[in-house]
Amino acid sequence: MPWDRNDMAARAAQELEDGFYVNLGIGIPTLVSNYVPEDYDITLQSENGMLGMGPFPTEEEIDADLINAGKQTVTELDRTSYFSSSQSFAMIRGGHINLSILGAMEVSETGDLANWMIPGRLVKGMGGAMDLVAGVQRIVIIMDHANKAGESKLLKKCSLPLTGQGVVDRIITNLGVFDVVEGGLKVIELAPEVTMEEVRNKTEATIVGS
Amino acid sequence: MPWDRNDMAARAAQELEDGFYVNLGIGIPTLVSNYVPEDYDITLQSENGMLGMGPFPTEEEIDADLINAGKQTVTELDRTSYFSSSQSFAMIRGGHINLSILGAMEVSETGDLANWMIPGRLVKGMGGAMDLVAGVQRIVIIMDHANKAGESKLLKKCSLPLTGQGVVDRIITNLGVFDVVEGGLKVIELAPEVTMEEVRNKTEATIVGS
Amino acid sequence: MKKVFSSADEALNGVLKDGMTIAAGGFGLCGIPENLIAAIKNSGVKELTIASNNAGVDDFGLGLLLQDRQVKKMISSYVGENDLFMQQYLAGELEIEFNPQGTLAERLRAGGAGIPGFYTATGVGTKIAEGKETKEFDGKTYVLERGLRADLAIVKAWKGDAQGNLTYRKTAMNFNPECATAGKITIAEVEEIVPVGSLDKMQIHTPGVYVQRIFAANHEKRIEQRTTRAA
Amino acid sequence: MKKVFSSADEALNGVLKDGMTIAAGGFGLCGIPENLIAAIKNSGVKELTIASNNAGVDDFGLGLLLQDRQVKKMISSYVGENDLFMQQYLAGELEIEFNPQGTLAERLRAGGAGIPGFYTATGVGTKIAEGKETKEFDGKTYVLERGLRADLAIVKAWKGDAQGNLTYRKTAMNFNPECATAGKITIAEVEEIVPVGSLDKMQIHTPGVYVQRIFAANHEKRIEQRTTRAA
Repeated sequence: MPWDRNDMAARAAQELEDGFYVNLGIGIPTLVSNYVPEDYDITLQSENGMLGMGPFPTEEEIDADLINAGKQTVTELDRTSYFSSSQSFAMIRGGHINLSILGAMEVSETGDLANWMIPGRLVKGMGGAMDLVAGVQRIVIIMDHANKAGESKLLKKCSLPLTGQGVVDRIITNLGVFDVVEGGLKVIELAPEVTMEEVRNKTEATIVGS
Repeated sequence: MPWDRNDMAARAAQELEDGFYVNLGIGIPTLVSNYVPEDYDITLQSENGMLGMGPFPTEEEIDADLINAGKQTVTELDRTSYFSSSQSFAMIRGGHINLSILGAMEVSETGDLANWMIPGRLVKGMGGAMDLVAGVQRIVIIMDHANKAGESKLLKKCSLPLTGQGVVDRIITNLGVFDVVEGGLKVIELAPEVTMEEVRNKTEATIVGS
Repeated sequence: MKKVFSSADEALNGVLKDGMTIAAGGFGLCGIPENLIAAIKNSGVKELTIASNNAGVDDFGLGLLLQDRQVKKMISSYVGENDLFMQQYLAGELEIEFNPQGTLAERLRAGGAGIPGFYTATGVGTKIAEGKETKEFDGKTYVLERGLRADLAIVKAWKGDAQGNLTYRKTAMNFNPECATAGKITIAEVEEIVPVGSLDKMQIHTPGVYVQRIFAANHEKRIEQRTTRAA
Repeated sequence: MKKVFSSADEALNGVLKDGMTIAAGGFGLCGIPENLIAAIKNSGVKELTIASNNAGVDDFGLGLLLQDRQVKKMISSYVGENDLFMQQYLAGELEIEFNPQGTLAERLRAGGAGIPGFYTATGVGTKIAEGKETKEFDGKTYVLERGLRADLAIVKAWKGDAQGNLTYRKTAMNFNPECATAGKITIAEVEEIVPVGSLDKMQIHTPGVYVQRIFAANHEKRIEQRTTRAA
C-alpha cells in the first residue's frame, strides 16, 4: 500500500535530527512540521527573513507584517529572530541550514532537480528554490513517484529546465525512499506492500544495488 | 606665511557641504571637526562601525564599548547608529560617504596616494585607508608640503608603496591647495605670502596652469 | 539638508524619469512602499525597469503600475500572484529577468556595497547561468552575478527619523534594507516619524546615510494568504 | 542540543587543533573574546592562523598568543599596537597577510554567505592586488578577493540566549557578526545569558543558527586610547 501525503511527510520527518535548522518548501513539505518528534529542538527558517517560524496565527493574532515565504500569515516563537533578505540567503547559501525538504516535478538519477518551470506554460519564477538547493547541507525531495499521466518522475535525465544540478540527496515518494548514489538511485526503504519489482517497473531512473 | 596644522584643518573644513557624511583620518584630519560651520549638519563616520560620532567623553562618560577607528574613546549623538564592520565598509566602498580627509606620506601628480608603508621600516598595516580612498566620493589630503628632509611630498610618481591609484582629488598643504587635474597639479589657493614661485621651487610634481 | 517630506507626491518631486530603474522593497504584499507605488502610478512615468522580488497583485502593489503599462521590465524571483503580469508577459509587452531570490537580494546588497560582481553556486547548470561567466573555486563551479544599483529605491520601514534612520518590523523588513543601499536616491515611507535619538541605536537597520527623503503615511497592509488556526 | 557551556575552557573542549584557522572578532581591544583568547593561550595549541583585524597588545588580547609563539600567521589590517608582533615578524617567526580592513570584513562575510569570491576596487594598483586576478566592470578595474572561512570563530557579544542568539553593544560589535558567520564552529562569550525570548527579535544581530556554543563570563574591557574632554 503506497504512502499518502501524510505518510510521506511522516517519513520525511525521520530525516530530522535534534537541533536541526530546516527550511520546508510549499505543499507536502509543509506537513512535515506536524511530525516533528516532541523531544526534538527544531528551528524552521523562512527565507523571507525569519528564523524560528511558529504555527499559523489565531484570527486575533494575525499580523500583516508577519508572513512566511509562501506569503501565509504565521506567528513567532520565543527564539525567533528577523533579518533582511540578503542575510537570510547568506544563511542559506553559506550552508548554515541543515536540511531543506522540497517538492519536485522531476528528479534525475544524478540528483538534478526540476521544480520551477514548464516551458510553454505560465512561468512564475524560481523564488528561493535555486538558492536552497545550491546552499543547504542536505536536500530531501518529497513527490509522487509518477505524474498524472502515470509517467515516472524519477528520470535518467530531467526533461524540464533545472532548478539545480546534482543537488538532491534523497527522494521520498509514495512508493519508498531513494538515495542518489554513484550510478543511479538506491532504494533505502519501500512503502508497505510495495515491491522492488513494482519500483523497477515504475521508475525510469536506474535503480542500483539490491 | 605658510599655514600651520590648525590653518590647514580650517581650510579643509571649507571642503564640507551641509548634509555631508564624512570620514576623517587620524592626525591633522581629526582637527577638521573643530572647524565645522555651526549651521552645517555634518555626520562623521567611524569605520569601526558608527555613523554619527560625537566628541571625546568626559571622564564619567567613558565607555570601553564605544571607540573610534583610532581606538580612542568617543561619545554618541542622538543621530548615532551602530553596525558591523562589513556594513561599515559597504557604506564606504559603495560610495555613500561624501568626503574623506586623510593624511599622506606622498601624493603623485596623477592622484596616487602613499600613506601606509615604508619598506624596510616597521609595517603596521593599511587599516581602512585603502577602502576609504577607493570608495569615498571625494578624497582630500592634508599633509606638509615637504618631508623632514625638506623634500617635496608632491611627486611626479610616488616612491612608496601605494594606498590607492589615481584616488586623490585635492591636496591641502602648508603652502596651499592643489587639485589633481589632467597633466598635473593645479594651484587652487596659496597660503598667505606664499608665492607661485615658492610653490614651483618646493614641488616635484608638475604644476599646471597659472 | 531637510530629508522629511509631507507625502509620497512631494517626496517624488523631481525624481521620476521615463526609462529609469527602480528598486522596490517588499516580499509579496508585505512591507511594500504602497504609497510611493500609488504616487508613481499617478505620475504616469513610463518604460520603467523595476527590481523587486515580486510584482504585486493585479490591484495592489506593483501590479498597479502594470494597469497603465508603465513597466518595461521586471527583475524578480517570483511573479505568480499577478494575472495581469502574465497577460502582458505572454503578449510580449513586458520583459522579465528572473533572478533566484538570494541572488537578487545579494545583487542589490553588492550594488549598494560597491561590489560589481560576486560568485555563487546558485543556478549553476541551469538556464539562469546561461551566458554568464563561470569560475572554479576549490574544484566547484560558481557563476558570476553582477551588483545591481537603481536610479531610485523605494522602501517601506516601520519607524524613521529626520536623519533618515530606519527600523523595520518583523518580516516586513525583507528586501527593504538591500534596496535602500542600492538606490542612487532612496525614498522611505514609514508608519511614524519619531524624534532623532528615540530609535534604539543598535536597531537602526538602515542608517540615515542611505536615505535621502522620508515621509510618514498610512498603510493598508493587505494580506495575501490569510491563514489561521483555531483559537 | 545544549549550546550553553559554563566556561571558556569547557566551550573549547575538543575543538582546538594545532594548525587550525581561527577568526576572532574585535577591533583593537574593543569587543574581543578575551576569555576565549586566554583559554586558547592556556591550551598550548600551536601553529595557528588567525584572521582578526588587529593583533591585540603585548599583554592583552591576541598578543597573549604571541608570547608562547602559538601563532604562525595573522590575517589583519593593522597590527601597529603590538611590539611583540613586530619583533617576531621581523625575526621571520610570524607571517602576516595584510588585508584592507573592508576587504577583510567582506571576505569573512562572503565566506559565511557561501560566496567564494567577489570584486572590489580596494587595493587596485597596489601591492595588495599583486598576484590576484583583476577584471573590468563598466570600464573600471576591480580585484578578485576570496571568501574566508575559519575552522573556528571566537566572538564576543553583549547578551545571548540558550538558542545562540546574540546582540552586541555599540562599537564592540565590529567584526564579531562577520566572524560568527565564517566559523565552521562558532563559540560566543557574552556578558550575560538571558532567557530565550527576552532579546528584542528585531535586534538579534547574530541569529542562533551561527552559534554552536555560548558561555557567560566577566570582561576586563581594557581601553587602548583613553581620551577625554573636560567635563
